[in-house]
Amino acid sequence: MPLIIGVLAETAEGERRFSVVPDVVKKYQGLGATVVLQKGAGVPAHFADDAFAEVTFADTAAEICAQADVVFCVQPPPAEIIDTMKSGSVLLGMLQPWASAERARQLAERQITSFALELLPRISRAQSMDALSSQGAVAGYECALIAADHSPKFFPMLTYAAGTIRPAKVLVIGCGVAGLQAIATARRIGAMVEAYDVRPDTREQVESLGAKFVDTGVSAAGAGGYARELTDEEKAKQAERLGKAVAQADALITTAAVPGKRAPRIITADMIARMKPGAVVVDMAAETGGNVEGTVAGEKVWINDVLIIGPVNIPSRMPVHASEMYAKNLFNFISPFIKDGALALDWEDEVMAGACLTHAGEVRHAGVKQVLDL
Amino acid sequence: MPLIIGVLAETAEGERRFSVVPDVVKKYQGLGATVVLQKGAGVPAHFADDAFAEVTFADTAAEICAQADVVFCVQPPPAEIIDTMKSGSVLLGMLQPWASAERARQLAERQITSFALELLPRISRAQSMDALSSQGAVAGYECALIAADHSPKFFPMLTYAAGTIRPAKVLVIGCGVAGLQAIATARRIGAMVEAYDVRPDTREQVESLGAKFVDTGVSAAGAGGYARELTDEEKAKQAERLGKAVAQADALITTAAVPGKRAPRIITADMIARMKPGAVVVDMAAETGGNVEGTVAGEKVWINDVLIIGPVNIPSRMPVHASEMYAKNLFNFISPFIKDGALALDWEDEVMAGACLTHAGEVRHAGVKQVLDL
Amino acid sequence: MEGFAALYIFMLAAFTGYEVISRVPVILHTPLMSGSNFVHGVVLVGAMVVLGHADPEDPVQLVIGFVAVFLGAANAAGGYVVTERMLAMFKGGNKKQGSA
Amino acid sequence: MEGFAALYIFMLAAFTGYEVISRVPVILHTPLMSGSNFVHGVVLVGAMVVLGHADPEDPVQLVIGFVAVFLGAANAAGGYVVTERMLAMFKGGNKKQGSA
Amino acid sequence: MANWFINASYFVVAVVFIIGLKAMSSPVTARKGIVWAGYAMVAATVVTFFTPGLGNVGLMVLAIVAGGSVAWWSGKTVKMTDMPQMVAIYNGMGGGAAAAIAALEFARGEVHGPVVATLAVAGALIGSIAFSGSCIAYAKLQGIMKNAFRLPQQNLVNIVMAALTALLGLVIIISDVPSSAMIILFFVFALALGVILTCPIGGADMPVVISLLNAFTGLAVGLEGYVLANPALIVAGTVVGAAGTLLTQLMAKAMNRPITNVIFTPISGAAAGEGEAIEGTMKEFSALDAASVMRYASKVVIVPGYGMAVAGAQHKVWEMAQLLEEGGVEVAFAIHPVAGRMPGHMNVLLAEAGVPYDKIFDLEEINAEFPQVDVALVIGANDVVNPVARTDKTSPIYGMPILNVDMAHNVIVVKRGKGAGYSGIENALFYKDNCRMLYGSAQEAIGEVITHVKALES
Amino acid sequence: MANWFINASYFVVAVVFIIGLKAMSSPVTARKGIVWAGYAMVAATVVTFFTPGLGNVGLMVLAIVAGGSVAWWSGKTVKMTDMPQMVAIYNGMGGGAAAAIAALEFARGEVHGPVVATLAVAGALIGSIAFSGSCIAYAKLQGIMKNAFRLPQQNLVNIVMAALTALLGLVIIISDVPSSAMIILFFVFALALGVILTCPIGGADMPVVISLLNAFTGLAVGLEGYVLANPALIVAGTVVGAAGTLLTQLMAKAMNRPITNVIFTPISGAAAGEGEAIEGTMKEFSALDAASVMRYASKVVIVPGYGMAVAGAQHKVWEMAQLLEEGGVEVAFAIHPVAGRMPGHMNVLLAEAGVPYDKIFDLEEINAEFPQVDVALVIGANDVVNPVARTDKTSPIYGMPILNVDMAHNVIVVKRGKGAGYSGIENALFYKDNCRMLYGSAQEAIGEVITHVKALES
Ligand SMILES: NC(=O)c1ccc[n+]([C@@H]2O[C@H](COP(=O)([O-])OP(=O)(O)OC[C@H]3O[C@@H](n4cnc5c(N)ncnc54)[C@H](OP(=O)(O)O)[C@@H]3O)[C@@H](O)[C@H]2O)c1
Ligand SMILES: NC(=O)c1ccc[n+]([C@@H]2O[C@H](COP(=O)([O-])OP(=O)(O)OC[C@H]3O[C@@H](n4cnc5c(N)ncnc54)[C@H](OP(=O)(O)O)[C@@H]3O)[C@@H](O)[C@H]2O)c1
Ligand SMILES: NC(=O)c1ccc[n+]([C@@H]2O[C@H](COP(=O)([O-])OP(=O)(O)OC[C@H]3O[C@@H](n4cnc5c(N)ncnc54)[C@H](O)[C@@H]3O)[C@@H](O)[C@H]2O)c1
Ligand SMILES: NC(=O)c1ccc[n+]([C@@H]2O[C@H](COP(=O)([O-])OP(=O)(O)OC[C@H]3O[C@@H](n4cnc5c(N)ncnc54)[C@H](O)[C@@H]3O)[C@@H](O)[C@H]2O)c1
Repeated sequence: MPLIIGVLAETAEGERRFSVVPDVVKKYQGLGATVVLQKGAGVPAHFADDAFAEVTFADTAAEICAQADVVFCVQPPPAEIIDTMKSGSVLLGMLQPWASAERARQLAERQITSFALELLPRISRAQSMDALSSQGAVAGYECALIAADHSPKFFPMLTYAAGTIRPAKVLVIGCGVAGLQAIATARRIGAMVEAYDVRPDTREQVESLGAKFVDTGVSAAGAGGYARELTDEEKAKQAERLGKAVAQADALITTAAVPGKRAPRIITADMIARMKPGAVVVDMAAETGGNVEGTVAGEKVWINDVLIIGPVNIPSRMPVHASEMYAKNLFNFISPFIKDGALALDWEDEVMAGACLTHAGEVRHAGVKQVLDL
Repeated sequence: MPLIIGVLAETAEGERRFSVVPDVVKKYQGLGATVVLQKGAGVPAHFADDAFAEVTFADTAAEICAQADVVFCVQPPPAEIIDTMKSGSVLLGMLQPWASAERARQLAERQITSFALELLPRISRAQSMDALSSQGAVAGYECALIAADHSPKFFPMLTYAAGTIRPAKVLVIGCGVAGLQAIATARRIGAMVEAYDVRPDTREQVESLGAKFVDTGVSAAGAGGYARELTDEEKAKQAERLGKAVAQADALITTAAVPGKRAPRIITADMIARMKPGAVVVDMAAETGGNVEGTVAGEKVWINDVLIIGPVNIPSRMPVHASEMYAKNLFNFISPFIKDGALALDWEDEVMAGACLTHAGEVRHAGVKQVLDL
Repeated sequence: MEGFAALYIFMLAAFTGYEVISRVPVILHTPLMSGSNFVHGVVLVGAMVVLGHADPEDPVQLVIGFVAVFLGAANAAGGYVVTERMLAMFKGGNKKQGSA
Repeated sequence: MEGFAALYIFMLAAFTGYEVISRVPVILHTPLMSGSNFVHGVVLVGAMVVLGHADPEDPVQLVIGFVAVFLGAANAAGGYVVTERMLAMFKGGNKKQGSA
Repeated sequence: MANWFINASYFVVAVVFIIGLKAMSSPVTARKGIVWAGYAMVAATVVTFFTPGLGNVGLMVLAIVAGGSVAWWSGKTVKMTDMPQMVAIYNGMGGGAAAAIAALEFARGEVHGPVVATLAVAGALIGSIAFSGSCIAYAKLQGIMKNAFRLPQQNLVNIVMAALTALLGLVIIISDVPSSAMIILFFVFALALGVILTCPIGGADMPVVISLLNAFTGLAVGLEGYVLANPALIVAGTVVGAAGTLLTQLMAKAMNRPITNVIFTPISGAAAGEGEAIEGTMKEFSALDAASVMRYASKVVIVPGYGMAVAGAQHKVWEMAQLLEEGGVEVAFAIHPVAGRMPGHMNVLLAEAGVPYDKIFDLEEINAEFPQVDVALVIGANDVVNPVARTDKTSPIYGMPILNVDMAHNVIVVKRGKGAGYSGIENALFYKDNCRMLYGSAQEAIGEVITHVKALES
Repeated sequence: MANWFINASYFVVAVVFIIGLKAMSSPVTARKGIVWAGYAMVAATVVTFFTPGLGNVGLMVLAIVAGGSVAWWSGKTVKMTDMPQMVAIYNGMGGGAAAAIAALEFARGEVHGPVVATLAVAGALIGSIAFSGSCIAYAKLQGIMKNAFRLPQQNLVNIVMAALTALLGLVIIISDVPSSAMIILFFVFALALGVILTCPIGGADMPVVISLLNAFTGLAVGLEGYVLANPALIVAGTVVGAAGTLLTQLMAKAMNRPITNVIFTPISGAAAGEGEAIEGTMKEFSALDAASVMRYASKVVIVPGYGMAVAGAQHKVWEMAQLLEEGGVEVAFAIHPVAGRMPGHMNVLLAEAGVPYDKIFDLEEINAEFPQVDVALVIGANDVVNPVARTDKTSPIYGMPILNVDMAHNVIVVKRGKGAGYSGIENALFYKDNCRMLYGSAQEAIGEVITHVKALES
């Protein structure tokens, strides 16, 4: 019997992405697997059921879980759905491993082999599976558009019959994947972009996109391409230098994050108070606590005359391409282990092993175990 | 006694623009005029009262009208406010001359000299006063952003670790001031842009922005830089050729207009039905009836899997710069006639005379008179 | 100025040779080498003159003269053919096919 | 080849002159004209030679010779000074002040 | 031995002259070139004193010191703007010297055989023309002679005079011992020929004429070199003759005046001194000229217009600007409020090309600066730089503020042809004295300019 | 009269040769150049038959027909790849002819006076070296002679041989009537000298050596021209001698091998035929080389990487691509999925530069094409073109798909120096045989390439 891949409809509110797209489904079929989709699950991402050829449709998630050897999701499925999964089956998605000890325990208990793409080792070979990067790119692009759309000013310079409008100043904080994309997009639209990150090697990267780097004299390079947390003293220094840049900005986009941790609070209420009337702040970290004091996740709040936007689940604003990218990430992750229509995991593979959350009844990932105290 | 310029707060719903900005107020003062503002009137455009130096504030519109020799507005003030204006005073703004015979009659009866910027002759010298152009530029830019923001796809091409996303196709219909700006903005963001207009000389202009022109073989060049209305046969031909381009577009932006008329209906429900799932339509002409069948002014409607957005009062989405541009247009219009702190209109001036709606008790503009049957 | 005339000719010819081919692109190095190889095939003319004045009775002279003319002719003919073939590659083919 | 030597020198010198200044920018037209004006100031040498061999008893010859040398010297000296002054403008001043 | 040494020295001198001339054809080495040539000249002069049997040394030294110091002093003190006439007069002196050499050789009866005689006569003729022609050129440029002066039937007169002079020359060549009268007559005619050839030529063409006379002198010197069997003269003279001829062509081309036009149908530029020329003509410019003028300017302002957009030339324009900046030129972009066909048209394009915002100025910011600008480069703009907007009340663009490029020292306009702008009216700018047209689609035209700017660097 | 006519013809021939050579130095006119020179050669040959007192005409015609037809036929039929050795051998023949002329003049006892004797001996020496050296070069390139062959103390042997030969030459010059034995010995030594000088030189340096020998032949011909008082030989020979010398320098520079290195410390390139060179070296390339190789390619694929972003070179790169396309070259851009430092990094930059989307291909679309690509131009990319990702399991980038630029015919890599990429590892590509490094920041390096591509057009 061939491998059955089951794809769940997303249940989280506002989630519009889907874990497969028609082209990728064809590839799975090419590898000899059977694909079972939940009915209408692709619709929020603008993939109607009839866009998928030769797949089986199931009415409920439970129906899928009952038969699937491998289950795909975008966000972690609710506990009651996990409960319906076959023991020994594989769950693959962005499982938010740091968020819930309960879920990890449940997955382990039910003998589910679960892979969380957030845990993927960031080595060269794994880049094509890196959902954090792909979704980060979507988010960065969207944040720049949100900022431009909400700004009461033009981003580009514009000379018109009665005068000249100077280009807007955009400040981007956090120059990871999303931050860089936001820089590039804001620059494209025509803004003058400044950017800041604690990791010093981002300077060259920022400059390679034609933006200016704000130098605060604080460095926080951590291991594995991530940033470490800053000391209080460093934070103060950073805050002071940043304050100036913030006060000049017409739009501020913050994307700073420390993996597995609450987002660093970088922009204080005081800094916001010094911003120009009509300035716009887009806080991409709103979901994990926000880089900006006063951000409310999922809402737009006015503080004085400054608009603070705390968008959540940003990639869902662009579901077609976000889904396509995500689906390819999943495919690149799992396909090397699908041989002749059967799944053959290789625990020697550092990427696969590294992304494993639970297997054979135990929580495998050391970092998660430690943080969640398992 | 010096000339008193009164600036009204806007009362129309969603109107956030303001007819003066601090810099321009200073210029009026430099010409010897006194400026009276309605309290808090600049706030929606992010100009707090204290941003204006040395101006008088009045609590109500009536208070302003009672003293002002010249009254500025963005949208035409309500009838009851017009009633409070001094006889012989001047009203200047975008008075929507074609919209209401009543208002024209009222202005004439009250012996108000009113200038509607929509009537401005489109000659070289008048370009710096042309509010239709300046506000059109704002609208075009915003429409492109709205389309990008609402599209479930990336506009630019993007090669990422797991594949390549092809650039979105954007189709712009109507290549006047706003259409060209939309083309430029969409191109900047990275889309492949096609455009169409009935006026054949727009082809070169479209191409000068790096976009492609959709050739339908229909020409509708009219007098004075405006377009004439099309015959039914022409419309059919246009529709057929356009249909193809529409079906391929990921985003469609329509800006076609015929001055003083209802917006031409260019995109039929049938064309919309053939669009891709997830396609986005931004109909800039929504306010005047829409270029797209199914547009609802001020709303977003889904037809099948196509989102049709009918934004209204688009320049108000960007009030800071829209106000700045508008304020400068007004200034360029009226300042030549302010001498030594007094107003001296020159009826020999073709621009001024051409923009005049009512004067000395009569409706002056021949075109308006004819259309409104006055 | 007798001897000096020769020297001047030498100097000026050297200058001319040098100037004439300065700024030659790499791609032409080999063809140009071949072309100049052909040009010194004019040694044939000298060879003809000496053979023409060789003592018809002296076989040594005739042999040397024959060799000289033979070599000179080969230089000229071979140099031409080879250069011509190399340069045929530049036969317009690759030139502007339409300006941007 | 006697007469021809002169012809060859003439031909080669002409070639050299032509090649040497091909591709000269407009901005140098005037200085270069002035510079070549200086170079033909070498006529002074010829003038000296003829004056040197003029009959010291014949005032006509002396006068013509004197004029020749005078003019030649003026050509040389004036040509030099003027050219030098023009070219002083190019004294590095405007060169790369920092590469992009 | 002395002879050998002198000849060897002359040889070296000739080589150095050639190298020096070569060096002078690039801005970078030009100065070295003249210095080398200077040393060579001194060496040649000193060596010549060792010529066996040289007499009249005192007189010679006197002549050298007198001629040299007068010229040196005048060359040093003259104003920079008066340079051209100085070049002319020094050149004329060279021609005069060559003619004098021939005269003296005839006087000494040292000219033997038809070949040498022909060379001597030719040298004398050309040298004389160079001498008298240069004197006229000097007089005109110095303002001593005001008007271009045209005889009735000028061209016919020229031909007749030339024929007569040639005839005289021929007589001298064939007569074994020509009479002094004949020789004097010949020189008179030759000098007169120079005068009447140069008289009708207008001030604007003078540089070309001077260059031509310079080539003449070179040739004359070369010819006299043959007469004297002096290789230094032969080589230096011929090289200058050839180089000067090429240079004359280049200059004529740069001014868009075929060389025959200069001599036979002169424009009476001198007339411009009196009646103010209101109309003017459109003057063409080559890409090389544009490149040179901008490369050695200190401030260039670029004014883009709709034509740049149509040509899609923005990337090229910015590349050119960067090249100029690398060369130390200050470059700014001036955007007119309504350049192009939509608000911000130029902004979009310049941003696309990557022009940084701080190089872009609007009309109000930059208009006052134009009088200090060396070159205003107008690329496909038309209406927005049309001065009639300031002056002509009847014009449809009257009252529109324009970029005052006409106030810059030089204006270069890039456009495809005589096409009008959006408003469809003629542009008075194009006819101004300080304006030059660089025809071509902006993309290609600027591309060519780039090539030349680069060539100027190397 | 016949003499005068012949001399005049020679004069014209010399002029045409010079013009032809000049034409040959530009790709556009090169073909015309050789054709002109060909006509001149025929004219010179024909005219020579009219030399007064010319005997042995039958033998002469026979020699011409024999030599000419053998060479013509072999030149026509040889494979394109064997061209270099043909150039070598024809050149050698020219040198041989010059030497033979000298030999015959000595045999006829026609060499009089120390100056002429010196010239004749010098010509004979240089011609002989050119002859035997060219034969060796031919043998090596043709594969007849496999190994570079080095004597112990090669340089010393060279010097001793050269000294001996020179000594013999001196003896001939001073002895009034040199003995035949002496002359034969001299030629034997001269020929041997050519052999031992050329033997140790490796295959890679051969083009430079051939060019040098070519200049030698030119010089020899020029010298024999003096002996025969034949100006056509003098001028053509000298011009070629000078041009060939310059050309040799240019070639040596293009190969980054100082000319002295070529002769005195040869790289034994021939050895590469045996043991497979696994390591290889990084070979530098000049901007001019890169320009030429790309300009005459039919397909170029550009691979941008993070370095292009750092340098901000995108506009220049696109400009270069456009220039190449104008020249008829097909240009594509290949973007690796993770080139740069963020998804779409290269897209953003290329879009900024205005590269149209249809010229941009991703890895999957283009990887199969590289074997058909003439030139892959890698600009500031490193990891994404590192073949170890395919082969070395221990490498941190193992398993990452890469752009297979190493499969293109030629690879040119633009980077500043030896800097590693993001992953910090060495790149095996740079050491491959078909890879050349163009060092410099991308902006400047590509700028230079552009200059040269343009120069190739004009
Ligand atoms: N900015 C706005 O919002 C707006 C809107 C509507 C109208 N306008 C009007 O548009 C005009 C703008 O002025 P402008 O100076 O920018 O443009 P313009 O006056 O229209 O002149 C454009 C010039 O560019 C030249 N040109 C066209 N294609 C070219 C090419 N490929 N290469 C080189 N040159 C080319 C044309 O001459 P050749 O044919 O000889 O080459 C033409 O004279 C004003 O009159 C303004 O009132 C502006
Ligand atoms: N795309 C993504 O999303 C992403 C994100 C994170 C990491 N990465 C990693 O980044 C790497 C991308 O590979 P890549 O090939 O684009 O870049 P790369 O491997 O980082 O190599 C860049 C090369 O450019 C050269 N360079 C730097 N500045 C230059 C300049 N001004 N001019 C010319 N050359 C210059 C450097 O050599 P010199 O110093 O010698 O000049 C260096 O070798 C991959 O390893 C990928 O895994 C990608
Ligand atoms: N090896 C690979 O191939 C690979 C793959 C993907 C990403 N990466 C690297 O990892 C980096 C981080 O990736 P990410 O986008 O997922 O990061 P992230 O989302 O975890 O963090 C976003 C950014 O916030 C910054 N940040 C954290 N604290 C901050 C503070 N207090 N102030 C300012 N900035 C702060 C971080 O430095 C980081 O750049 C990327 O830039 C990339 O270079 C490498
Ligand atoms: N003289 C001046 O200096 C000056 C000043 C401002 C504008 N203008 C010109 O006037 C033109 C129009 O200005 P606008 O933006 O106010 O126009 P608009 O808003 O009235 O119309 C927008 C566009 O819709 C097009 N259109 C009308 N019917 C159409 C149909 N059925 N199908 C497709 N397109 C249709 C029109 O051709 C026009 O281009 C501008 O392009 C500009 O060139 C000139």
